[in-house]
Formats: sequence, structure tokens, C-alpha cells
Amino acid sequence: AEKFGFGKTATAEEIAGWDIDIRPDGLGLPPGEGSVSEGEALYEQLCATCHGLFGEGEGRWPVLAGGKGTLTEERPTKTVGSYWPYASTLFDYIRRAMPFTAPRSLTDEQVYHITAYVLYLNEIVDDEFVLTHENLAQIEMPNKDGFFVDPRPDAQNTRCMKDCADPKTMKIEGTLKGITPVGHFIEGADAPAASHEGQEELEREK
Amino acid sequence: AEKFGFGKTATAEEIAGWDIDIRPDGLGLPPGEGSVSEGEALYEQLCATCHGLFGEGEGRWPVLAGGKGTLTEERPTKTVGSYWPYASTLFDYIRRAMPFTAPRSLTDEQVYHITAYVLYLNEIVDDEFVLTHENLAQIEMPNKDGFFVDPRPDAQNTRCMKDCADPKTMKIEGTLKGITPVGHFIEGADAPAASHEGQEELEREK
Amino acid sequence: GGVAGTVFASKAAASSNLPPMEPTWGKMLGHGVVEYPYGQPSKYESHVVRRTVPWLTAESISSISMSPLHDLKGIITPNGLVFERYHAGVPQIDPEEHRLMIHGLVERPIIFTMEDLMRFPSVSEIKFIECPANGGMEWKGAQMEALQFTHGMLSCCEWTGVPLRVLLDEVGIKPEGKWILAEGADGAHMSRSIPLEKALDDTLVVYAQNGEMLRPEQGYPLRLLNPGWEGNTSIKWLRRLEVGDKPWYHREETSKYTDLMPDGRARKFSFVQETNSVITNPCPENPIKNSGLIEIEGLAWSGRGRIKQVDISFDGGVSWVPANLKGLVLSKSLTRFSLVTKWNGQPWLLQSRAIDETGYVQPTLKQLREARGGNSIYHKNSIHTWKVANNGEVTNVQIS
Amino acid sequence: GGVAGTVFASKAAASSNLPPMEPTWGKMLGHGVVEYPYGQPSKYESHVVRRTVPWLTAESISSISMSPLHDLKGIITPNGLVFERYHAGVPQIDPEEHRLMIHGLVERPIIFTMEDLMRFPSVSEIKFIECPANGGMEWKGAQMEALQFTHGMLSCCEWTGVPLRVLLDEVGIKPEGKWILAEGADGAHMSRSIPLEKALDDTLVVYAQNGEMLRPEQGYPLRLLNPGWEGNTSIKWLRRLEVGDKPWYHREETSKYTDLMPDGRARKFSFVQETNSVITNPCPENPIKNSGLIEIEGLAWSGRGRIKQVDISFDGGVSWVPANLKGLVLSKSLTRFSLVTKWNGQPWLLQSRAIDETGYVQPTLKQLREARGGNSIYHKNSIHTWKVANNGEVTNVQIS
Ligand code: HEC
Ligand code: HEC
Ligand SMILES: [Ca+2]
Ligand SMILES: [Ca+2]
Ligand SMILES: [Ca+2]
Ligand SMILES: [Ca+2]
Ligand SMILES: [Ca+2]
Ligand SMILES: [Ca+2]
Ligand SMILES: [Co+2]
Ligand SMILES: [Co+2]
Repeated sequence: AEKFGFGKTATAEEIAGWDIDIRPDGLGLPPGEGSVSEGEALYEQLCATCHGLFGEGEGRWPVLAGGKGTLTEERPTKTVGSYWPYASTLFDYIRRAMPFTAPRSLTDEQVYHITAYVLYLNEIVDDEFVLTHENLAQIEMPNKDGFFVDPRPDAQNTRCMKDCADPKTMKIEGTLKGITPVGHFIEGADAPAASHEGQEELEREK
Repeated sequence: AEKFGFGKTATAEEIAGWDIDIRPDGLGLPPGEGSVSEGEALYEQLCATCHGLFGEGEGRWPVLAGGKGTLTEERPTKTVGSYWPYASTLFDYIRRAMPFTAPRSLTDEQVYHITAYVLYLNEIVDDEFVLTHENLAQIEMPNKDGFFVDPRPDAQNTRCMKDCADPKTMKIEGTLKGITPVGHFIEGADAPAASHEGQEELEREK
Repeated sequence: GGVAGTVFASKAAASSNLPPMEPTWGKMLGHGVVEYPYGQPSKYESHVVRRTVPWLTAESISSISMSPLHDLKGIITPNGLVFERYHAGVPQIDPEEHRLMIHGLVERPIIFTMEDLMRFPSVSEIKFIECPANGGMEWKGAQMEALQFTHGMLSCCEWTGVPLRVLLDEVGIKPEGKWILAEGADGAHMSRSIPLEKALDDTLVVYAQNGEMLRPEQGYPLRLLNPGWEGNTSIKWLRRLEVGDKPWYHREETSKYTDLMPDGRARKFSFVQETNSVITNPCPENPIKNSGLIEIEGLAWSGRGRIKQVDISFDGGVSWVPANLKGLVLSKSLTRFSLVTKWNGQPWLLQSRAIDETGYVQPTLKQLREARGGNSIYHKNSIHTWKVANNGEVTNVQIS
Repeated sequence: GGVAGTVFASKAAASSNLPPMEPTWGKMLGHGVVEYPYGQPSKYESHVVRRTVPWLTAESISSISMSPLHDLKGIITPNGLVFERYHAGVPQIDPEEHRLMIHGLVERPIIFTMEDLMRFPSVSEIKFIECPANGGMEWKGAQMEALQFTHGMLSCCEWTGVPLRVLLDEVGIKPEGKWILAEGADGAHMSRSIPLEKALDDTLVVYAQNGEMLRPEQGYPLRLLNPGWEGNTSIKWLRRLEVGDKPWYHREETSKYTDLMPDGRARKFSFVQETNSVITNPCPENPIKNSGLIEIEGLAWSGRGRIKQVDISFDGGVSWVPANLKGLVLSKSLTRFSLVTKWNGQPWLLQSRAIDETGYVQPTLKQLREARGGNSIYHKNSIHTWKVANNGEVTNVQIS
């Protein structure tokens, strides 16, 4: 088909500024390197308030380390070390989104340092390790073989119309009480109940 | 079909309060009467500021009288006398909607008086006339035969695809300038241009 | 040909928000969820609003505003931009105290609460509503310099409510019943006579629009909807329906909403909004800014049913080419049409011509004037012309 | 049986706004046109808002809010009530400075302005968007006491934009191109890998919703829309599309949006929102207030195509009766179903079960748990149960 011809050709320089993504095979990595030791200082300064000194997560903020072997447990802890299949994802995510309140504020070198340190916190590299654009793709993550392509549809229901279940063995479980925001069921409390702050207040008053 | 049975039966009293409509045959008229002479005082007090002492309309408010014989003219004046087919419509409308700022504020008797007076302003009744629930339906309005049921579709176009008009005899007329609100075409004047007041200001500035 | 988008280009050049730079909004956090429990448009869209033509009416209380058709996409009009027409302003009705009374020639007169009405099985339908005065300022000549004013008394929503026929079944119409008077609860107590045939066909008693309860301007909490008929019959703030054996000839069906012919006689009960269409891109508000491929786009609608075909003319109606209908093609709903072509600075006299499923062809202005003269105010559904100049500017013209 | 509507009745009895009295709003003028150039809901509807579950996330900036499905009608979600999901809050983007860059394995990388994008021929389609975590709090047990929280991460709009395939044609994909990375301009720079097959099928690059420009919360001025796929893939504030030969395995497709199975392994690229349904009347927010006829009503949807059939059970899934689909039945859109029946105070275990055009039958919770355990968080599309007590109260229960 004839092209519309709208828009302008992107220059290499324009692309370079926005092309921040990294792939497992290392494609996209900027040249550079970073050490666990320099990462420690940066992490403690920029990340630890939320994610904890050891990646254990402060309060309700995400846990970054630990949880190995918990994936089959009742309450799995999914972390960089226990769950993530590729180290590239860590570099990519820190560079695109962290620290939370100041995304895109780190230099590439800082990202290398901090990535190295978070890998260290997860016992994936030792404290001497220097992460580079050349060795990142070679790092083997503990859960690298933990993923497979979605096989759905998996559950096979049929359109049964009669005697589809046995009423005698049926078990009916009610709702866990006290966990839903119900502020808006209270007369006059509608608007505040919709927000985090308003809800918390209402929950306290219960 | 089975009825849903929702809602409650309306009582005669409930219906009476809301059943305000009048028909050409007089159906719906409340018992009562009103005179041109008493209507004059009421009209001058309650209606004339907008509609003019003689129904000629103040400023841009509606004209209520005059205009007879203008319906075939370039600029017809459609009034109670020149256009309306039934007197019942006048009683009905005054009772349901006038005076503009205080609808449903008149007593039935006041509506009779004022209706009589507006008919008088239109030279449909004389100054001695007393309008009653019994004679209203008999009043013959000048334009009573002026209406016929919509005969559309009237214009018959066809789906011509080629040589459908003669470009040589085509007359193209442009827009009358200065009449459209164009305030919103002026940079930064968007919101006020949307209102009556804002628009008037912008028009003045032009 | 083509106008350079100069404002646009210069602002952008000075900005550090463009590639390769990281825009400021990429380096910070925005506001969180339920900061606005009920959301609003971006501040950059503040020009997308309803507008009025002040000289049309003495004041704004009994007046009209128009939808910004030139800024709308698809067929749904968002609730905030649905055109307004009031006769006594917008009443603030408490839904718990609103009632619908149905009485007259019925077996059992009933008063419904909103809760009662919402218990009935509901239907949801996408339908346009148009004021019969839409375009009425143009009978005697081109007057309006923008699409919003030539065609903006027109909107289209998904309406939810109860078929009137279901409610009439509930009260039981007596055999003599032939007409229905519908009345509003606002200060105008707007009233219109509706033939029973329509009421039993597709009239709805509506409480919601585009998924949420009606907006106050649209009759909250209850309105009538007569699909495809002049908007005025779709009584807002509906409070009463009376069944009778004859029409009422009230003010809105005699003094107003009748169509005066050149011989001094007038058409009454001119209900249907006949087949109509208009090009929305380009239009006076959307001039052509660049040469090259362009999508000519527009809206077609018919109170008579579905749109079957829209044709486009570039030469003021001498020759025509078929356009494509795109998206949903629903009965008595706005329908989008489209034609991709090229513009290289040539002047155009752009027209669209809609044809509905009954074969009715949208008429020319000349044909309408021949049939009705210039004083009938309402129902002007003629083919509309935009003049495209070689600099891309678009103006409203009339061809005769 | 049935609960008396006591609040309602008592307020009304004390009022002088009821027949035979003339309500106050019938005796005065309301506000005029363009008092609100952009309109708002009635003040009596202030309870119809998005709501969040505060304990789900640490704060509101990276969080979610839910649509009030129990108050919605038809299939369109009004823009103000579309559910929200942000990872770095809502950026305030100047549309004149927003750019979409398409590059990677392409013949010619292009940067588009919004104006460029809006010049392409547009399409408008009604599609639902659902967060794959919708209902996710219920994997291990019934936790949420209201429909808004069990199913409200779901909305449906008419979206307008350009098919991604058209833009990909414009840049020219190289033969090795198989995946596309989509990236947002917000602080999260949210990124997802989309298989080229989907991109060439029905993915849209969207700038408008329900007739007007996108709301800030929905990606103003530009977003991706992958119809029927998990909402997270429909990147908002879209700024970049890169064509590559392999997926990127970014944080949102590894750490998140993968489904952990009982054996400790996890499903990746679980894109489709499978066929689902829920009853919206009655529901916890809409208890049954009266005995007699009642319309059981609900919503069904499928990321796999059109809804073909919905069945309803009153006894917790032992026996089923077919419901009717009402209104538009569109692919990957919300679809309404309805069944009129009688309630006289009998307890119900109400369920709905949707079947799509491919024959897929919405599974039971037991079947889903058997297939996936209790830790997979996402894609919980099982048959939902409302328990109706003999006083009409409705609660969320689970049957096993
Ligand atoms: C102010 C709090 C805060 C700070 C400081 C912060 N983060 Fe985060 N981090 C978050 C939040 C919140 C998320 C989850 C964001 C989301 O999913 O929307 C997150 C997510 C992450 C994740 C992904 C976790 C997962 O399981 O997917 C990583 C990795 C991470 N942060 C690393 C860092 C690093 C490295 C720094 C310092 C350079 C940092 N964060 C600073 C709040 C913070
Ligand atoms: C404050 C101004 C005002 C006052 C006072 C007022 N009116 Fe009106 N009147 C109007 C307006 C405005 C309209 C048009 C309303 C509409 O169509 O929305 C109108 C319309 C009418 C009409 C219909 C005109 C037509 O051509 O259809 C009649 C009849 C009328 N008024 C009679 C009266 C009477 C009788 C009174 C006094 C009892 C009265 N009016 C007081 C403003 C006023
Ligand atoms: Ca890249
Ligand atoms: Ca330390
Ligand atoms: Ca009556
Ligand atoms: Ca006098
Ligand atoms: Ca209902
Ligand atoms: Ca376009
Ligand atoms: Co008419
Ligand atoms: Co998934």
C-alpha cells in the first residue's frame, strides 16, 4: 500500500536518548561497569529506605532479596534471587523506574553499581564482583528455568445443565470479614472512603 | 403478559394536583372565569416587563400580540393572534410555565383573567369579555385552519453520481461575517466564549 | 499548498521534552489513584466544550448550547459534552422524591418511584438526539462560521431505561387511548403529544446515559427518549404521562415546532429527524494543514433507521464518489463515514450526501427551499458545503 | 420475604415535593446553558465513584482503583469511572510535546507528533480493558464484600485510534522482526513485549475514549490497546515502540504478570483475559428489596471473542437455565445478560456462567484451583457465587 508519509525520520541521536531497554542477551546495555562495593553505598543511600538494608523491604515496600526455595510454599516470596529469570531485567528496571520518586535520575554507571549490589544481596555474585556490559548476559539466575509459555485454556468446563454438582457435598465458605473497604456503605462517608487516606481513617474508626 | 406490579396506584387527589393540561375541546379546564379588565392589571404587573404593555415584547423577549397577516411575509411575526390555532394552548401554557421566573405561581382564576387579557390584546375578544371554562373551547382563533399534518418526505433527491449539477450556473454564497461566536478561535479565550456573558464581552472587544 | 503548523513547530523546537531528552513527566511521580474519584479531562483539553450562540435567545435559561462535533471521535458523545436545550434552566431534582405518574385512559393509574422504574428489565440502546432547529440558522443563507454552530445541536449516547410499552402494559391502556401527553417536572413543565403508535414502538423511559445516571442537563433522574424524533419530544425531567384520545396542541406543538410554509400554512407533528450528514474533517475548526493523504471524515444519521450509504462530492455536487461507513452502523444512531484521498492545495467544494435504508436520499438545499421556502426554521437536513481554499482554510458556503 | 425500603419511604412521606403537590423544582428556574461548559453528574450521584482497597499496595501512586460495576448500566463505562492502574502516578503530558517513536528492526524509524497520528484514518471500537489481577484477591478464599472489589478492575469504552498495523506498515518491519516492545512516558516507563502477530492483528494506538481525547488516567494523549489481553499490556502514555527479534523479559513480564503454579514453575506471556461473567443485580451493593419479579442482570466478557451464551444457576451450580443476551454483543466487549424471574424470600446461591463463540465454558473455581493452585494471582475468571439470604441481603461466598 502507498505510505502516508506522516511523521519525521528519527535520527540516531534521538533514538539513542530514548532507547533504554535491555534484553537477556545483553542487547541494549550501555558500555560501563559497576562493583558490589560501590553499589553498597549507593543502595544504602538511594534504595534502602524502601527496600531495606538487606533487600528485605521496609513496611509494605517490595522485598528484593531472599525467598529462595519458597516458590512451592503456601506464601511464596518472589524476589530477584528467588524468581527473576534474567539479570538484564534488574538493570533495565532500575534504570527505567528507580528510585521510585526520581526515575531516570541515575547514571548508567550508578545503575551498574547498584545492580551488582542487588545481585550480591541475592547471593548471585560475591562481594568482589564487577558487573560489566560484557558479563551481565552470562549471569545465571537461580530461577532461569522457572518459566514456560502459557498453556491456557487449561480448565475444561462443559455446559452441563442439570445435576452438575452434588448439593450434599457442597461446601460454602463466606467472606473473610473486616478486610473489604466498607466505608462507602456507611451513610455520608462516600467520598473519603474512595481514597487511601480516607479509607484508612474510616477503618480506624471501625 | 404477567404484570410486574411495581409502583402504587395513583389516587384521584394525587392525579388532580399534577393533571394540569388543557385540550382544545376544553378537557382539563378547572372551573372558573376571568375578565379582560381584571386581566389587564395582572398582566401589567406580572407580564409586561418582558412581553411589553401591548404584547409587543420588550427587547428580545417573546412578542405575544400583533403580526396578523405576516405569515406569508419575509419576516413573519408568529403570535397568539397571528399563529396559534387554539385558545386552550394559551391557558395551558400560562398556567404551566408563566410568569417565566415563577412558574405554577398563579391561581386558576388569575390564569383566566390573564388569558382573557392576552386574547383581548390580540383582538380576539372585546374589553367586556369574561372567559369561562365553558366558553374557552368555543373561541375561534384567527389561524385555526392554518395547520396540516407533516407530509414529509417532501424533497425527492436521487443518488446521481455524475453531471448532477451545472458548474457554470452554480452560485456560491459565503458566510455572513461577524455573526458567529468566534471567541474560541482567539487564543486563550476558550472558556468564556462558551457562555452568554463571556461571549458578549468578547464580541464587544472585537 | 497547505498551511504550515507554525505555532506547533516553534513551541516544540524550544522544548527539552523531546527525544533524545527525557521529558520532565518521565522523571517524576504523578498523582495516585482516586485522587479524582470521578475523573476529569486533561487540562490541555479545556477548549473542548459546549458553546452557545448568545443572540439566538434573550438569555441562557431558555436557550441552547452545541456539542463540539469537530473535536469528537467515534459515535459516542461523552456526557460532559452532550448539547443542552432548556426552557426553564436545569432543575436540581432529588431522585428519591421524583415520581412518574401514568394516568388518563388507563385501567389503573400508577405512580412510580425511581426505584420502581429501575426494577423493570432494562434495555440499553445507542441513539442520537438532535434538536429540530439544528442548522435552522442557515435556511436563508450561510450564517455560522463553524461546524459546532451549523450542526452541533446533536449528540449520541448509549441510553438505558424501560421501553414505554412495558409501562403502558402495566397501567393497561383503554381502547380509546390514541395519544400520550408527556410532561416535564422543570419550571417549563414542557409538554408534548406523542402518538400511541410511537410509544408502543421504540420510545424509552430513560434513567441512564453512557453507563451512568442521566446528567442533570439531560433530564436527571428520568427522561423520555423518542428515537429518531425531534429532541423536543424526548421530554426531560419526565414526571407525567397521560393517555388520551386526541392530541393536546400545547405550546410546543403549535407556537413552536411547527414548520411554516410559504403559503402561510404550517406543518404540525413534524416528528422525524430526516436523514442528514456533515463532514467533520476538514471543517472550519479543522482546516487542512498539510498536503498529501487526508481522511475525509464525517457523521451521518437518520431518524428513519440505518444509514446505508454516504457519498462525497469535491466539486459542489457535480460528481460524487462513495465513502465507506466505519465502525458500528446502528439504527437512529450517529454513523461515521470516511474516504481517504489526496489534497495538494486544490480548492474543494466538499459535500456529503447520506442515504438511509429506506432509500431516502439527503436533499439539496435548493430542493428543501423549493419545497418549504425559507421560514420553516426546523428540520433543515440538506447537503452541506464546506469550501476548502488553496491554503487549507475551510469556510461555510451555500450553493444554489 | 423482602426488606422494606424504609429510609426511602420515610423521607418521601415527609416531603412536599410529591403529588398532588408541585415540587419546589417546578416553581423556579434552574441554571442556564454553558453554566458548565463541560458537564458533571448530579450531586445526588456523588456515591458513584471509583474506589480502592488501600491494603493492596503501599501507597496510592502505584496502585489500583475499581469501577463501580453495581451502579453502571449498559456496556459503556463513562470516562470518569474507568478503573485506574498506575505504577508511577498520572503524568501531566503536554500533547504538543508528546512523541511516539517507532524504531528497531524497521526500514525507516519514525517520530510521530499527536497531529501526525491523528491524520491517519481512524477506527473506533468498543472493547473492554481488564486488569489480569481482577478478582485476584479471591484465589484463596472469599475476601471482598462487594462487587466493586471482586470484579471492578474492568471497564469498557469506545476507543478511537490507528491500527498499529498501519503504523508498522509506515516504518516497514524487517523480516527478522517478531516482537514489539511498547514503552510508556510516565515515571514507570512501563514496558511490555508484544508478539508481532497480535500487533498486526487487532492492536490499536489509541488517542480517544468515548468520543473525547483520552483521560489522563487512561494514557493521555496516547496509549496502546491490545483488545482482550491483560490490561497491563495496553501501555499508557505510549512513547516508544521498538521492533525486535525476541521478547525483552522486562520486569512486568517476569517479576509480575507471570502465573506461579504449585510446582514452583510459572507461566509467562499469559496474555488473554479468558471468558468471564458476574451478576450485577442482585449483588452485595444491590440487595433484593422486594418480593416479586426481578431482573437478574449481569456482565459477561471474553478476550477470546464474542459471548455466545450465559447460563444462570440459583442453586450453586447444580442446575442451570439459559439467560438472554441483551443489547450489543460485540467481540472483546462487555455484554449484558438478563433473566426475569421471581423471588419470594427463598435463599439463592446465584451464579452466572459465560460461554464464548469458540465454545470455551467459564470454569468453576474448583477447576481453576485444580489446574493452578492458589498462588497464581492473575487470570481468575471462575464462576462467581452470590449468596442471597431470605431477607434479600447478598454476600460473596465460595463453593467447593
Ligand atoms: C520511595 C520508595 C522507593 C525507593 C527509594 C526505591 N524503590 Fe524500588 N520500588 C518501590 C516501589 C513502590 C516499587 C514497586 C513499583 C510498582 O510495581 O509499581 C519498587 C520496585 C522495585 C523493584 C522491583 C521489585 C519486584 O519485585 O518486581 C526493584 C528491583 C527495585 N524497586 C529496586 C530499587 C532500587 C535499586 C532502588 C534505588 C536505586 C530503589 N528501588 C528505590 C519503591 C522504592
Ligand atoms: C422574566 C420574563 C418573563 C415574564 C415576566 C413573563 N414571561 Fe412569558 N415568556 C418569557 C420567555 C423567556 C418565554 C419563552 C420561553 C421558552 O420558550 O422557553 C415566554 C413565553 C411566553 C408565551 C409563549 C410565547 C410564544 O410565542 O410561544 C406566552 C403566551 C407568555 N410567555 C405569556 C406570559 C404571561 C401571560 C406572563 C405573565 C403572567 C408572562 N409571560 C411573564 C418571559 C417572560
Ligand atoms: Ca532497544
Ligand atoms: Ca552496609
Ligand atoms: Ca389531563
Ligand atoms: Ca393599561
Ligand atoms: Ca433493572
Ligand atoms: Ca483522522
Ligand atoms: Co418538527
Ligand atoms: Co497474564
